[in-house]
Amino acid sequence: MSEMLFYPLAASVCIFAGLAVTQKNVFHCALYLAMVLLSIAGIYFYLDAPFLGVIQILVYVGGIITLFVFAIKLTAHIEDKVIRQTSQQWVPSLMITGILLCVLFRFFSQNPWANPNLGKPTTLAQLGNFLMTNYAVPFEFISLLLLAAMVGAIVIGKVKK
Amino acid sequence: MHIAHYIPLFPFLAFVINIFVGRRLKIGSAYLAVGTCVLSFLCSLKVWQGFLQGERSYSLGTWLLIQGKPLDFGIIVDPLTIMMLLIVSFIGTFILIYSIGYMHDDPRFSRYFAYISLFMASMLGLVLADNFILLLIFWEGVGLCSYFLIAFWHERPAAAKAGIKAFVTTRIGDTGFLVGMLLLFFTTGTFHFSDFQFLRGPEPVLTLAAILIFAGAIGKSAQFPLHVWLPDAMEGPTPISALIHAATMVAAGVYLVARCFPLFAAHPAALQTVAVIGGISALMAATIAVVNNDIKRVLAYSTISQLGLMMLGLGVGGLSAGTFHLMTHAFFKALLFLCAGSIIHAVGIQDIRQMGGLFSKMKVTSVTFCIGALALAGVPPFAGFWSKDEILLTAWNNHHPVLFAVALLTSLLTSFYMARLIFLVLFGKPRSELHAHESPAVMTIPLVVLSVFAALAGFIGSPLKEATGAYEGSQVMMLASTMVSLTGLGLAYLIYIRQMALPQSLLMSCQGLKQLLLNKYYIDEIYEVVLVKPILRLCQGSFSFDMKIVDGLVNGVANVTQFCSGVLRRTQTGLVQNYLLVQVFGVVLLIMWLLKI
Amino acid sequence: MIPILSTLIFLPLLGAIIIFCLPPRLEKSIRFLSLLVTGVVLAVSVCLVMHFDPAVGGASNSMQFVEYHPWLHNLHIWYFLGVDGLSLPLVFLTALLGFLACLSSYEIKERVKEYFIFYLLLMTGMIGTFLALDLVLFYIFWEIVLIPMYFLIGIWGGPRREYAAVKFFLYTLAGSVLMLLGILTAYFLSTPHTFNMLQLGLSGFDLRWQIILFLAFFLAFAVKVPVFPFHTWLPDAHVEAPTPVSVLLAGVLLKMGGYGLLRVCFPIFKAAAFVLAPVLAMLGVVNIVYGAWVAFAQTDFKKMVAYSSVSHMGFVLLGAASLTVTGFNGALLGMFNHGIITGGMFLLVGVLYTRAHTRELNRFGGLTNSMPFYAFCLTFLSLASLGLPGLSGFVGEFLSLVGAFKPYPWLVVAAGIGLVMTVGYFLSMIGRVLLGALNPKCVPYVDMNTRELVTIVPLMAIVLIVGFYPQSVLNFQQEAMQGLAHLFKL
Amino acid sequence: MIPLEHFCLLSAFLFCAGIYGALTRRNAIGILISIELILNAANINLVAFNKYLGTNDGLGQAPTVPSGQVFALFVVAIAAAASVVGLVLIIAIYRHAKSLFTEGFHLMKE
Repeated sequence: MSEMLFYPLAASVCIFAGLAVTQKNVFHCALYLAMVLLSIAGIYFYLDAPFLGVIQILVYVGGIITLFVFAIKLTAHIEDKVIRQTSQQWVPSLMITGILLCVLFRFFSQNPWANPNLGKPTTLAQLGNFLMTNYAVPFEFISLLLLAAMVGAIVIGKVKK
Repeated sequence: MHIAHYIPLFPFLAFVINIFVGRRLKIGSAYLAVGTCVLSFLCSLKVWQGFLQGERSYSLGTWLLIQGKPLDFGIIVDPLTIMMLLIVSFIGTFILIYSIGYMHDDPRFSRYFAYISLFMASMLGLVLADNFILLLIFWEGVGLCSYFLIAFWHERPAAAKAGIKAFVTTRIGDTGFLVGMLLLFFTTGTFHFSDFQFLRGPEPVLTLAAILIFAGAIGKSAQFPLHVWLPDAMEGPTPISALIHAATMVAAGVYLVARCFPLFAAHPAALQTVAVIGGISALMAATIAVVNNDIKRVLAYSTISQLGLMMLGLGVGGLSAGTFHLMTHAFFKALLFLCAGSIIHAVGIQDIRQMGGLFSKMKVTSVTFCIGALALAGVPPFAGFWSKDEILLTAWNNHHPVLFAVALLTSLLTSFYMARLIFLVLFGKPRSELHAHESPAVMTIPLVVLSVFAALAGFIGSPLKEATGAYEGSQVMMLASTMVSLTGLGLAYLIYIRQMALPQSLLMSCQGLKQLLLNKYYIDEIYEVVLVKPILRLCQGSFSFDMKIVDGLVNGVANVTQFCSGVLRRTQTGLVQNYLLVQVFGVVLLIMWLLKI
Repeated sequence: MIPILSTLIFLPLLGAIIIFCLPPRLEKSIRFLSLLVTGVVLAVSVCLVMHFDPAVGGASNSMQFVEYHPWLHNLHIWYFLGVDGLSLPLVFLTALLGFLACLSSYEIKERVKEYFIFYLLLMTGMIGTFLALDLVLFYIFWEIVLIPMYFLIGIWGGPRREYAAVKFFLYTLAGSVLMLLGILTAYFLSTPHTFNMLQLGLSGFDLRWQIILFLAFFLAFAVKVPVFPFHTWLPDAHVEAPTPVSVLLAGVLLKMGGYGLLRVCFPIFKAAAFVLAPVLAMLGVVNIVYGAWVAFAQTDFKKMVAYSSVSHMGFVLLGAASLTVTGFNGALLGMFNHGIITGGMFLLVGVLYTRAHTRELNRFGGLTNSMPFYAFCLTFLSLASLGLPGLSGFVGEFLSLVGAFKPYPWLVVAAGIGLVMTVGYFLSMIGRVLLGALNPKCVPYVDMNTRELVTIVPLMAIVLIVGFYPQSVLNFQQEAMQGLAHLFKL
Repeated sequence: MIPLEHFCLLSAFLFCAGIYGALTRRNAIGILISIELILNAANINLVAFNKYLGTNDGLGQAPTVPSGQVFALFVVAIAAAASVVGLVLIIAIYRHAKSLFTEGFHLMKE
């Protein structure tokens, strides 16, 4: 993957993220979010993390975005599209996020990073082995967590008779 | 044996009985008061006789511990005290007898005699006290009784106001007296009068102390700055004016100066102020008395003038002259007031312009009135002449020409206004239809007795003479003072009986002066504007200051806290995103601070 | 022998508990019981006075009837009670006024049970404050006084009672918080950590700390004494409090401030007292003159007497600030006399209030005819209050002035002006109430009944006795004042 | 080679966009979308740092320890769980309050 491919992906991430945050129609936002996630998956591939990229596409774009679409459709409201979607405090929040952005940009541009020492890209086997040995305990917890989330979602979502 | 301290106890006993059971005693309370007064008089005679056999002052016991030193009270027995004791109890007895007649139809008859007995007790006590504190106790007691008695007919607001005015004015003088007493105590270390003869040369501090003590005397004897209360004190019943505001209480100031004479003598500056104040009051009061039209007010101003003369006599160094005049003045001034009382009792009005030709209707009162007037005017055989002559003599011999002139002018004016009083009230044709009848016997007998004394008191001579060696009367001085008195009488005769044109026109010309004198030099009004009004405004101001500023501050603190809590409450909007915004803002600041950007 | 001081303090508390158990409808028995309790307290205090040996003196062992038991041992807090020349007159004053005010509490009609419970609690607090010699115990009793007084003013008071009660409470509490800080710092600064007042007096603090602690304590007491800037709670509290409560408020609570000054501030922080004495004297004179001025402009009877109390306590402050034996004697005697006189005055105001239901001076006039006894008592107490020589008011003021004359002659002159003003407003009050033509509205007033007379006559008797023979009270307090002044002789 | 800063800048931008979204979106789901953005910004950093600073022997020979990627994995899992629960809550609120405007949710205030 050539370096040249990174920049367009980064640009698309930024654009779609901007759109996802400012568009009036929530459905479109969800789609823009999907585009952002896809571009990020691309970046993962560039960063020698193919497995993560795939997971990103599968879980995020496939799972979570579809969930969002379902939620949006369930709560769709006729006059939603017409009313202004940003709350009246968008000016102060814009200012604050602007300040935050400048601060981070200055920080990152100022400090000289150590010269990158690239190791061999990890293969999937190494990843799996690493996952099962060092991170066995968190792995189990994650499954427990996901189970709890599922049960919770079902209980809350149940329509009371 | 010591009986002097029983003298004030008898009237005090009468006071206690009268105040509690007086109402039931009715006339009995009057007899009780007179009886105790007579008892005191007899005891005074006994004390006088004891004094002649050599008994002296004695102590009663410790009253208080001050600065570790015991302060004990005692009784002083010396010629001055005995003279005062005799005068007070003698005149008091007759005035009490007189007031039985004067007050017999008054609803609060017994209370009147209760207050008079209390007054007698405090006055006698004042004279017997041997140190400043005991004197101050009775001094205020006397002031208190004068307050009660001036405001005796308290239905009349004027009487109530006059009572308060008297008490407050004397109290101003007493504050000076208190400070002077403390100053004296801290320099000489004693309150007792007996320690004055150990005083060495004049010290500035002691001079100030003497002047401050004299301030107390000014307040009580109604001298120049603090004299405003005496004319208003005439609101009280006339026997009170006779007893308190002529013979005894006002003389307390002169008694005080006489008692502390060694202190004053050691400080010529203080003596000088006494003389000057005396002179001013004498002249000023005499001029006012000339034009005043109320019979009691004329006598009141004449009292102020004669007291000024006594102070002048003391001020020029004549202890015997001053005290002698005090004695004679007590007699004839009491007599004059009682005559005025019986005239008012008979006629009902006090304005001399409406009186006239009373001589034929009220024989005894008129005769005694004339005797008293002549004595006051200083016509030779009568008492006033001898004592006034001695004052003039002392003033002349001690090289005080100005004060001598003032004294002479005062005696001229005195004889003039007394003559004016006689001619307007007794002689001439009655100016308005008055059915005057002679007062009952109970009132006229005291008049006769007092008139006898007013006539003969002069020959007794000053009781302190042998003590201080008074000058023998020089014939020239006697002649001069007689001439002055007679010219005064003659002038008044020409104006009021003969209505001569020349003196009339003379009188008419100085209308402006007349107006000034009529309004008593506007002193009352000046005090009102300069002192009373600003003080009232000050109090009102301080009260509003207290309410607004000090209270305001306190309530202000409460309001500020309430306001702040109000503001803080509004920040809790309830919207999640506001809180998030504040949080993010906090994080941003934290980051900036951590990264030191 | 029985712990006489503890019985004196906790007897009212016992009474309060008994009343607490009684049903509220037994009003008559509640009144009688509380009267009995206060009567016994008075009797105990009288026999305390009898057994008190005036000769015992000197700085160290001046305390008598001492009770010294460990209380919170690990905090070095001792249950330390004692009485000496300084606290004896005030304890007797509290017991006497307590009894008389209880007697005059018969006009309280509603919620009698709570009233007397708070009343007896108040008694406990007051007596405790005068007897406690351990700073913490002193502070506890100081606070105990606050709560019942707040309720007494707040519930049975006049129209603006809540405002007055809250103001009183916050004012005093603010002061006492400072005192608490002072107590704690004194505890930690003193070498053998102790709260005991006598030991604290011996352990020397350095001047800077002494001044800070003196000011802390002084502010707490200044609120109670009412010194000039902190006095605005007094008129409101007095106007709104019912008569018996305002008798106690004026008669005793003001003395707790003065007592605190003489017991805590002066002996423990000697050097600071030296330095700050002129300031105290200045404040005293401001109190006298300012109190007199404001009292002059009052139209409300009780407010006028309240401001006259401010003026009187100014003399106490001036006497204490003179740091001389006579000055201290004048201060303590001044407090005792002021308690008796102002207590009597408030009882008289109460008598008039029960008849006229108003305190506006202009509404009255010419009462001497319809109420001769009342006129006599009011005149007598007003004269005592304006310092007529021969009555007790004069003796206290005279001693304070003599004491203060040496160090501050000019202040005594200013106090003299205050005296003249005092005469002015008292006489104008008498003029408006008693003299003048009989006000038609006041015709139906009947003279004082026996119960009211019984409350007033003992006070007038004491005023006369102390006025004519002050040595009777003075020799009780002579030794204690000698010891106190001895500290400042060096 | 793309310098590491670029990745950091990218994730910073994504993060700020997410924050802005969370602060201003009036629609609850909009907020959730913004949160997803924030989480992904974190992921990018994790993976990028893992790649650039992977080995600990400094020579580039030893295999990089894939801790960054594993961490990213977990983040994705948790993000999934979070958004599931979030969405269900929103639906419950919607069913109750009939509207998704954040201004409406201030029951806590009273």
